Amino acid sequence: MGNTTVVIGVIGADVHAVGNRIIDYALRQADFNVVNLGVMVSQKEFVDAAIETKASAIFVSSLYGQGELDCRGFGDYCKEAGLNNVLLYVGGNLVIGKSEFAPVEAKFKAMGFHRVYPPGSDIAIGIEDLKADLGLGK
Amino acid sequence: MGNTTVVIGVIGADVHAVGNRIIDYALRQADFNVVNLGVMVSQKEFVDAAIETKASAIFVSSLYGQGELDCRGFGDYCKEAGLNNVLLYVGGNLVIGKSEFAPVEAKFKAMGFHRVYPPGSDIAIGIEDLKADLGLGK
Amino acid sequence: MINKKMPLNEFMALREEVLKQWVTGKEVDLSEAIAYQKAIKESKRFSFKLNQAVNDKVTLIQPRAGVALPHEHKKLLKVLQDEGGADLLPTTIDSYTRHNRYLEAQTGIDESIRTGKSLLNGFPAVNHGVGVCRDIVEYLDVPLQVRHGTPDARLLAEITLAGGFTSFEGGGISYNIPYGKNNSLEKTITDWQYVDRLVGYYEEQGITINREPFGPLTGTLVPPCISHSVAILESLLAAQQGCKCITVGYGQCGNQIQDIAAIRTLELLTKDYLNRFGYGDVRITTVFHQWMGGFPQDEAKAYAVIAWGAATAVLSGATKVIVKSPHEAFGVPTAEANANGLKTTKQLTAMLKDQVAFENPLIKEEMSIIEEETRCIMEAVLNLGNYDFGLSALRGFEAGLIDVPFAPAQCNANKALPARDNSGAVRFLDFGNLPFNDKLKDFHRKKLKERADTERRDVSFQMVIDDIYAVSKGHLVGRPR
Amino acid sequence: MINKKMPLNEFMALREEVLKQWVTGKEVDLSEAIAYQKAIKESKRFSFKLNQAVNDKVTLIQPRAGVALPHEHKKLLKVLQDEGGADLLPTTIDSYTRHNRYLEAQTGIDESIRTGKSLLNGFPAVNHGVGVCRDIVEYLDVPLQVRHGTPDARLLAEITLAGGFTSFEGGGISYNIPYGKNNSLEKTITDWQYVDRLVGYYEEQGITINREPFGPLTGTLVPPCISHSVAILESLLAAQQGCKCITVGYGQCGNQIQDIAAIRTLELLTKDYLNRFGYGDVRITTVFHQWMGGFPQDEAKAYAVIAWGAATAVLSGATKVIVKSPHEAFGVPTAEANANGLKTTKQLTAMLKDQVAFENPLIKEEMSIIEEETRCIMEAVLNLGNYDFGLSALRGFEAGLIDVPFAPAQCNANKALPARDNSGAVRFLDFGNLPFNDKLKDFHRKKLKERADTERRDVSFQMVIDDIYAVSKGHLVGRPR
Ligand code: B12
Ligand code: B12
Repeated sequence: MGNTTVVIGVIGADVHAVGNRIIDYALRQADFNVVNLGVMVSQKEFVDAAIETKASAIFVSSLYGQGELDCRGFGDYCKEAGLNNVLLYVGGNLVIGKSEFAPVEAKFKAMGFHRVYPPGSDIAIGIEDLKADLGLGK
Repeated sequence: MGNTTVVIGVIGADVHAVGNRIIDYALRQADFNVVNLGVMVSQKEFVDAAIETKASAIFVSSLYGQGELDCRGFGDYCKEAGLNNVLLYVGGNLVIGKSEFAPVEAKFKAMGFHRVYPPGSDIAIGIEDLKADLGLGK
Repeated sequence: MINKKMPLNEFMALREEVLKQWVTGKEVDLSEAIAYQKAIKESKRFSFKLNQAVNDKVTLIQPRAGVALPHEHKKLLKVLQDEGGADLLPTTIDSYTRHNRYLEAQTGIDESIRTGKSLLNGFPAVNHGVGVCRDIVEYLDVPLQVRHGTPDARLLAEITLAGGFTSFEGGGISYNIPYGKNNSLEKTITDWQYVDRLVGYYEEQGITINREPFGPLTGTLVPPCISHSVAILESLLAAQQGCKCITVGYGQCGNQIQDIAAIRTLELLTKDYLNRFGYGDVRITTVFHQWMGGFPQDEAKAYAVIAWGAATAVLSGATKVIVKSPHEAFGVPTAEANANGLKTTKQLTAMLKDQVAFENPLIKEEMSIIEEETRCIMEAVLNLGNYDFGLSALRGFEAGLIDVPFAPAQCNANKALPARDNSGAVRFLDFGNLPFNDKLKDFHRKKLKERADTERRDVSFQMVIDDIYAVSKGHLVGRPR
Repeated sequence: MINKKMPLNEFMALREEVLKQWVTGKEVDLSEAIAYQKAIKESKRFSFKLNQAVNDKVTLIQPRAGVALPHEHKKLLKVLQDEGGADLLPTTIDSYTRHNRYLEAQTGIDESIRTGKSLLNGFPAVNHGVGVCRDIVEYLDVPLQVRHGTPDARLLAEITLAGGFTSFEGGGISYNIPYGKNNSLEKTITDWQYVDRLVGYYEEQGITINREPFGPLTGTLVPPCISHSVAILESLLAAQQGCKCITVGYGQCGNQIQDIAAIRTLELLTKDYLNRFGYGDVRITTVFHQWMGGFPQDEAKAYAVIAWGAATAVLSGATKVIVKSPHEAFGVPTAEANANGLKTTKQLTAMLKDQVAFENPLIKEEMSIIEEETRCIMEAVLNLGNYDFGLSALRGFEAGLIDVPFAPAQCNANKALPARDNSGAVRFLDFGNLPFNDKLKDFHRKKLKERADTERRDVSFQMVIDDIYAVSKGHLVGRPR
């Protein structure tokens, strides 16, 4: 998988850096190329990086609760930029407050994300899903 | 109130002695005559003591959860024994498990109790009610 | 009461009688029961798990739980095991069974079936019998203990041990004084010698059954020296009948220094007395009971009390901790509430297990106080009873040399009165006839005077009342407000 | 950055600029604001309540809380005050405001009105302005503090202090390093000198505003010496601008010995450095933050973590404790969940307040370690900056002499790496450029080797990852499983 690139980052005005660091580490351990934009990443920065590095997937994190505002229109924006084949995953504490996950998932899928992860998800699961979606063997 | 007698005790196979001791103390402080039957008191013992001491009220405690079984028919039994004018109060942890109080109150009123108290009730309230029900001034 | 191991033939003769007390008694076949117990694997034996915990330096967690009907009871215990992460499971017995009122227990069972909810506050094991017990034990993955409060538990012991339980709580003193009104202490001690002899018999056959005197007694401001004395006496009585695996207990008082000192001295003193009388081969472990007095009604506050108990249990080095639930102030907890208490506790037993135990001059000081108090009581009591353990207990209670606060039993003197000192440790406000020396008495008086001065009031019964309510109202010391 | 109290005329000139940053700036009239603050009664002033707590030897409790809309925010705070029993109240600011993105904050407000739920993670005080702040402060009975994470908080401070808040959290370092990415440390320190100067100005007019550097930083395995160094530097910077009432903070690491030692040394060292530079008249209090890292999702387990934090806060003698909620792992708590965290905490602050603080050789030992580490850092940093506090901070971070683990800020070296030792205390696995002497380095290495040996694996980054997850998975030390 050394030639498969994943762009990762934490969207919006969000500065939660710990999960990002672990996702970076875990993807590299799983032999992916990682482009880590760090925290406080705008939609444009995600898209620009994905284009530039010919990424296969974008892992968006949002922890601080304002992800609903920050992620709006992300799918369309990616499409407009021609990123039709890039997988869009999002995870973290996506909305404000403790809430049922199903409606949250629906909301973010409607924004164009292919996979949506609930709070505190094990990143290993995201990586498994990625391999499956990309048709990469274990 | 020195000539008003209250019979108190803990009904059934119940051995919770602490509340009983405090009720005893509080009633005496409020200047009532107290006949304390202690713990593990049967319906018969309550009634016999009330007859013998010409009590104005019986304070039944039940803490251990089996009060529902122990108190059945208490009102009728008192009536049969001629204790028509004796006030019947019951308090403690009357049923098994944490539950809404209203149905519990209804259930024990149906058994003939005039007043029913929820878990951990301040005994001062019971004494105020007693004075009011007996028409005794503060 | 006897003052030696009960001879086998006498014991066997007595068994005939006991097994007749209720119809299910005839289900017990001792040699078949021994064979059944032998087949229970180690990981489901109390004694094994306790040893493991001692070696691993962890504190095991155990709930209380019991409902009227077998399938409900199984479901309940399963939740506590799987969701709650209980290391050890209980079967709490209902109050009718505790008073040998098997007929009323039967009504309770029938009514529970009829109404579809448990109308008993525990599991009526005698009525259900040996087969049902085994079914329950087999259904679960961790060891099970019988927890009750039964003055005469002979039949209950026969049935549940044949039923596969590997631990049995109680004792002739600790299941009399807090749990009954008119029971003769002589009779309850005698009846519990039977239970201990039964356990001793299993031991002779190579089956270790764990025995656990009930530590917290009335759960209400019981100073450590009182519960320690009872624990030591019951351990001696049990050891005399051949029990080899005993867990001594203590109910949290709330001041961490006193609580840690209590668990440490409990173990040291019990071992010391067992050694002295030639029972050095008995394995002693400890159990810490989370706060046994009145709980706050608010669940968030109840969680605080539970967590504080869990933390103190671990830091005291107790082998296991008995867990309360956030429903405590209201009633028998739902499976979920009970599991929640376990989860809170497990989070802390796990988080704190790597932390070095506190070494602290205050703990040392408190330990020497508790030790001196307990020795004062034990020596006076043993003297009075000519070193016959049962007789010593009997005469000791008669004379008020041991005196359990707020006990319902008429054989208890009920003269001693406890109250908290200024830092929340439980002291004596009235010594009754406790055989304390002047130095100890001065210590207690000084401690209570300190508090009285702080509160600008006299030392009085009002303090005791305030202390009884304090924890449920959000404090430890019941200050005037 | 300057290295003296900012001259009044310069400050006043700067204010003109700052107040123009958003339309609500023009609502601030400083002399009217002083008059308004003067009329606030003592019991609603932070400084007064903190003094009282020190005198009464109690630990005050304070939640975090903030929602987008004023009436909702009032309702929320009222619940926390009345139901939760909060002694001190916060107003947590939303993340757009923290980044001075007032336009986006406005969108958040509008959307929140439209959808009927708060879409912001805090209260956008700048957008709402002075009048709304006063309305909130007046509605409540206890003092209010602004809590945020704003690198440039000048306008926020102007508006909220004129709005009647009596305490302001943050600092040029502690609200940069964990809370931003590209902010120049020079700029944030300069901007916070403005905030401190504003507070100093109020002080000159007889109004004490409490200042609180943000202690926990990234909340993730931050060893005490790191957060202590930041707290001391920010206290010096604040004192230089005329602040007289400072609360230094620390985020619970989880090992009780280390946590108690941390709070004690934090107070001692801060006072010592303030004295040394002539600010002996500044009143220092302490704040203990309940576990700031990843929480368990299960609420019963979260309660355990909260309670353990509460207990440690009290036993450490902290002046106040910042409280988490059982919803922590999921999201901003409901008012009820937040109140529950408070109730759990209050039960323990009240139950433990009478207990004698632990005196313990292990605590002494840990204190001397923390003191030595902190002095190593502080002396190196002050030297490098020629005893100019701002410059020292700047150069210290540049050189990695102070290095905050897991910080997002590019001006942080991010070379030092923490991991827990065998008893759960947080140590360094990689020192980066921390100016530790060999003795200290040996100590840390020895401690981590002990753990590695126990776990039969090498000291490595995997340990760090395991430790990051540990508490949320029910442990303190992240052992291999
Ligand atoms: C201490 C205690 C014990 C001690 C009792 C020692 C003793 N002999 O007194 C011990 C450990 C021995 C014990 C044993 C048992 N207990 Co218990 N015990 C408690 C506990 C923790 C406190 C009780 C107490 O002393 N409170 C303090 C006093 C001052 O308050 P009080 O008793 O509520 O009384 C006051 C008021 O209720 C009111 N009041 C009471 N009666 C009346 C009547 C009137 C008319 C009025 C106006 C007011 C009034 O005034 C009193 C004075 O303020 C409670 C739970 C709790 N409350 O936190 C459980 C509790 C009562 N016990 C319970 C149970 C189930 C048992 C056992 C079956 C336990 C077991 N599982 O092993 C046995 C029962 C034995 C028996 N046969 O009775 C349950 C009852 C369950 C239910 N109702 O659903 C409780 C609620 C715990 C629980 N949540 O499971 N217990
Ligand atoms: C540590 C922490 C902080 C630190 C962050 C330090 C730093 N710069 O990194 C500090 C104290 C600075 C902080 C600040 C704030 N925080 Co904060 N913080 C936390 C906390 C306690 C832990 C986060 C963490 O590090 N977890 C450990 C890592 C390993 O896990 P993780 O981040 O969840 O990431 C993992 C998974 O989620 C998953 N994952 C994440 N993204 C993705 C994406 C994909 C595609 C996949 C597959 C998986 C995946 O994999 C990751 C690795 O395992 C959480 C609550 C919690 N979880 O217990 C709150 C929390 C995230 N914070 C919160 C808030 C509100 C804030 C503040 C606004 C706080 C405030 N009120 O002051 C500010 C925001 C500042 C900002 N502009 O962003 C809220 C968010 C609320 C919501 N969503 O409703 C939380 C949930 C707390 C709460 N309940 O209120 N915080």
